[in-house]
Amino acid sequence: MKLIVEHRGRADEVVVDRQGEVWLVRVGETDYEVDAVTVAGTARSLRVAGSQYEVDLAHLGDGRYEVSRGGWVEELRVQDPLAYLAGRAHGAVAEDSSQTVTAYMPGRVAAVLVEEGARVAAGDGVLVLEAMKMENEIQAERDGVVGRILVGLGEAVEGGDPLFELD
Amino acid sequence: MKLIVEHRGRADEVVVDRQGEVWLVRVGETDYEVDAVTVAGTARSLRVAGSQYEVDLAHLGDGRYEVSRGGWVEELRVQDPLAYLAGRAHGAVAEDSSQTVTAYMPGRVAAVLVEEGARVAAGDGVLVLEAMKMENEIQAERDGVVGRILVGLGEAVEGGDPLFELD
Amino acid sequence: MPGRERPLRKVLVANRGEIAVRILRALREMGIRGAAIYSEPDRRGLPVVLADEAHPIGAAASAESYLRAAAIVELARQIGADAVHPGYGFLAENAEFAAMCATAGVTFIGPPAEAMAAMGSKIESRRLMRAAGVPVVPGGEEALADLDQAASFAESIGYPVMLKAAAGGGGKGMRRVEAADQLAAAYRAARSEARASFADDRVYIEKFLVRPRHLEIQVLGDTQGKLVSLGERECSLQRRHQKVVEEAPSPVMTPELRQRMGEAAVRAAAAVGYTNAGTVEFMLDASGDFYFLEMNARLQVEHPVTEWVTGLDIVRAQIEIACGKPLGPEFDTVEPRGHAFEVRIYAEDPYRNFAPSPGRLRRLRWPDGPGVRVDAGVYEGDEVTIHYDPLLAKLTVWGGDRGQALARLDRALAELRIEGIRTTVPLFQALLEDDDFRRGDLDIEMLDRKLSNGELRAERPAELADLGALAAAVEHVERTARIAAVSPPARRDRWRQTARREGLR
Amino acid sequence: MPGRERPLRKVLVANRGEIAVRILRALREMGIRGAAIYSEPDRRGLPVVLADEAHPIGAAASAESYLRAAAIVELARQIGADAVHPGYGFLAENAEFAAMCATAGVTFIGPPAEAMAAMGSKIESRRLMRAAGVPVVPGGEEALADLDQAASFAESIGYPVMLKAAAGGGGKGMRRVEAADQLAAAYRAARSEARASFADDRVYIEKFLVRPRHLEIQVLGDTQGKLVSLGERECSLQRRHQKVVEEAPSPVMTPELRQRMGEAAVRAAAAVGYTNAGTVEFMLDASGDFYFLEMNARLQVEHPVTEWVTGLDIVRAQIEIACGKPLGPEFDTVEPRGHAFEVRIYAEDPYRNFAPSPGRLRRLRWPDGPGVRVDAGVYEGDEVTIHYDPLLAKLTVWGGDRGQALARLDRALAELRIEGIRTTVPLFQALLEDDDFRRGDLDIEMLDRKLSNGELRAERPAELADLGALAAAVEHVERTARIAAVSPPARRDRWRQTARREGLR
Repeated sequence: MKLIVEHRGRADEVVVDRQGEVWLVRVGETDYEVDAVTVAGTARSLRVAGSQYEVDLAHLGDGRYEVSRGGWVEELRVQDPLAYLAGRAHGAVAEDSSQTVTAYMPGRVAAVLVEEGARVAAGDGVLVLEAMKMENEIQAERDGVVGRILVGLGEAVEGGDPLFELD
Repeated sequence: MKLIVEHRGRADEVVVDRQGEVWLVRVGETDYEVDAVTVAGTARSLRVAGSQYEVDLAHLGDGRYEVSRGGWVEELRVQDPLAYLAGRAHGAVAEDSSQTVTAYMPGRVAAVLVEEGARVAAGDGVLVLEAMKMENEIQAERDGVVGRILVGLGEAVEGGDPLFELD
Repeated sequence: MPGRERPLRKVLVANRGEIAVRILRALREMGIRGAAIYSEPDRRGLPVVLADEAHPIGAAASAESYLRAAAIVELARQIGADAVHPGYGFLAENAEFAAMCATAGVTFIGPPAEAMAAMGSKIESRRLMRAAGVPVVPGGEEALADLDQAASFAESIGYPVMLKAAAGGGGKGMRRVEAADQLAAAYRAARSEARASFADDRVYIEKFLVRPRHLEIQVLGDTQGKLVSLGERECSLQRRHQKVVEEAPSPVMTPELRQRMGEAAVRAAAAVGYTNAGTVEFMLDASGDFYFLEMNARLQVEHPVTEWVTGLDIVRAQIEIACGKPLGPEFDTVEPRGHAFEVRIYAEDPYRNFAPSPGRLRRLRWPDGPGVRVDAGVYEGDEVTIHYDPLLAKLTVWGGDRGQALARLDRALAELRIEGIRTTVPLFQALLEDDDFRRGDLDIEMLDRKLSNGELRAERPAELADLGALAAAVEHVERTARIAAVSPPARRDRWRQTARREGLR
Repeated sequence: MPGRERPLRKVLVANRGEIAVRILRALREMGIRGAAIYSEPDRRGLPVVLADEAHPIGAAASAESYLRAAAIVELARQIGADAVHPGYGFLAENAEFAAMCATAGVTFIGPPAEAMAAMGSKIESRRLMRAAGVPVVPGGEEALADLDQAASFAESIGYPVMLKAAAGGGGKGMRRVEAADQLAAAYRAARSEARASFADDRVYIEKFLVRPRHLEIQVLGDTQGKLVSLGERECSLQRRHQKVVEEAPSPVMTPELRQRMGEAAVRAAAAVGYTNAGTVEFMLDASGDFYFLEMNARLQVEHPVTEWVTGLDIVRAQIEIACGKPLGPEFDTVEPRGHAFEVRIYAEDPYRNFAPSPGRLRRLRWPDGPGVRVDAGVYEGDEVTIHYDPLLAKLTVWGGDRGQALARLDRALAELRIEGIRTTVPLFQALLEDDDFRRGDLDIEMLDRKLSNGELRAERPAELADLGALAAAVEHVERTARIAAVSPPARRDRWRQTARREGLR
């Protein structure tokens, strides 16, 4: 089966072929023979050329995977080639200048630092979220104008909740 | 809800009633207020009058439960009163003089000690099962005649597999 | 009441997380019934699961649960607890709470309320320490009259010095002065900045410690008046004043310095009539001089490193002292054996500037085997909430010497698995690659300095570059096959035809 | 080749289970690549998961995998392993395997093949030990000429004695003789029984040890000729000659006896040119005399108790010795600190006469915190198969004295959870209630005696009698509600009506 795997900042063609107990996998130009088993839950043991790697593998939905190996975490996306091409074509068109900034963690809104319509530079603080006894400033990732602020002071938010618009 | 719980060699009427966050449970003549939550998997935390008990609870099917508390294991059966009464009536009729002895553990048949038709006394060895570098004699639980022997020398058996008949 | 031994039958643990677990373990070993308290989101927490008793104490917010001093004392009374152990944080250094316990006839497992109050005030404790002959950072809170006085004072304590605004705070009106010829300009600048910031131009002078180390001495005192030092811990590795890694003994410690510092710590504790466990914190400068910083009047997070090298059980000792038992002969000559490290595993994302990382612990495997100890407050499947301190667990290791302990820490971190949330583990892995850390060349600014320099970037393990791609691709194919296997045949066939037509297989 | 130090880059671990994990941990701490081998059912085993490399070695049966000496040596060569660590069991005391390694140029981490062979033979080793002045159970394999010779021999070694058939075995022709006046009758009876059983009426005489203790001395020897004792372990608690609980120091040990026994052990090892780690087993009788039993020419299961009290890392030492490194000064004066216990957690059902209990480990929680170490070969979700030794894990604890270590063992067992299979944990809980065990009043027959007497019945915890009923009843109601919630409404309504009609709710 031919797949496109986006990883480490690039997209590789990956060909996967089951041969009895092992997998023959080609990543770009390199061939691997992989013996992969589930240890328990999301833990996997991969043997590649005798070397053994214990990884944890979580499916985040939509072909996105989180692969971790004790501290180091990598996010990858696996798609079939057509879906990948369709996605890229769509992505090229959909480049939008407006952005809804979401919370990357749950917390409570401890402060709102700017007003709607304020012009901000990249790195300027917009909101402060408080969690685990610490305050964390949510900053504008780029220069722009703050659109609607979607949360109020003291409000509890979940990870992924929209916080404000940045135009 | 009224239930019959067979435990510790007796059958008790148990009345269970959910009251908000807690359960009101009457076992025989005794009333308990129980706060029960799932910790993770089969682990439960029960608070009864402030005291906390961590138990592990496995459902074995058919209303049978294994409750364990770090080493100590208890097997119980929970039934509604009608099913319990029906089961007792049936049980009284079904007392059969023939018994198929099953393996209480997996293993390999290391020896067959008697022949079919042999008369044995309670405690006599009939088969030897080998597992984990140890040999374990399967004995007749009562006096009787060995009927068919259902496994052969060297055969692998699973826990629960029939081994021989004892008439 | 010195001399009177009172056995305890039940102790209320007025805390949560790993330290509640630590205390419950000690209680069980001593045959004392341990009662936990829990806020609403903590009902399933590890302390509750391991406790003999567990009692609700309120809502999620600390102020509505773990900080409810009166409610906790009342609960202790109601359930017949003979004593309360406060752990650290929450009510541990609240002298009023200690006093409330005493009033209710419940033993507070900690120092006397008066000792706690005396050490709670920075100015008061510095005054007491000076009086007791414990070295305090030279300088004074009193304002300087003029430049001449500043010059002679600076000369007397030695450069570099720090000028500070008497009314100050937040770095305003502060000037570091390296040598005498910079003093005049700095004095003027500091005064003018102080005037602008606080409408008060008085400044005072203090010795400036160049890249000092943070060393602390663990002390224990019984109610018979015996006070002992259990030796030092080095806690220089701090991120924004929060300790991250600790070790014992300190890589720069000598028997002579240990003795002097231990004696100073015992003098400090004696000056306030201290009993039970406490920690005297010092700054050690490059010239080997040390200065009193503060005393923590409670059990310390990092007490396990001292337990490793001394073989003593500090929590057991606390409880025995609270029972009125005298410290035994094993506390008389405490010599460290081998070397221990602690790393604090926080639910913080080192890739995102240490932002909190709550969530469900999908997977958890603690390291084990020789010389490894984990004091955890969570279990696999547990939920880390946003309400409390992000400390998940303390990993401590012991080795025959510092090198073996470092190797063991490295091995333990390689064995450890925490999945579902992000933790500070990659920071420790990066530190183990850092030459200064490996050499024991530490100071209290080092970690912040290296983090802002980008020197401590957690690196991808040097191994198979395509490992992630291999794992994800194989997983994806298996998932796809699984899903296909449970789909109705018609749909599966159609999908297969499409795949064939488009040359994807 | 003494004196030459060869660093190791890769070591093949020729074992499975907890000891493979233990060795892999040591290798990782030393920066040496660890390669595991696995039989078919062990592919998902913990050693594989923790190893740097893993290689299949054959089918489930040991003879077709872990005992394939030639295949293992060939694999070591192929993967470029510099050395093989055999652990214990399997090929660990196979002198031929050690020789094959040497031939293939692969270092065998253990004693020289010749030392192993010499200690492998009971008769040969007893002869060597006598020659080296190591005390051996008095008596002889030579047949007695007549009753007079028997009487004088018995007199010389002292009563009680044991008469044994020279051709014997299985207890036939054996007679215990308490005093001289019983000798004549016993001699006749033993001869006649020996003749009937073996057609050979020769008998010999040996001193009978009354309820002896099993003590053993851990020794280490480097390739420069230095041999040291690391002190004793008490291993008297055995079930059918299988050790179950070990401790260090022995409750009856004195510094003087430790020195004498240690010297005897070092003499024993020196007599066969021993290097690397080994254990000399002794019987200690009530009068304080000890006798050589045998030498285990390998790493011992119970080595962690010695590691706890000495602070030394025996597996690291083994590997360093194999590298040609001399034993350092830390091995010169080894004094035990505190007290350690080990309990062996077997997959055996103590409620069913210790029958094997394989199966899936539905739940696993190891104890942790101060003074607790677990050397496990399994993880939660793992499958315990019928193919190998039932040892799941070793729980070892350390405390400042024997009492604290016992309390810690009690606490650790209370924290431990193993669900899905039965284990020997209830036996340890029963032992902790036994007065003889608590007092340290042990002998090698004690456990079998108490088990057959019914003295060590694992008791239901003294607590809420109805706990099981409460838990099961609540669970049943919740399950029923869950099932009802996912059933089609029609069916659910019908069920509810039935329930109402029959007055069940």
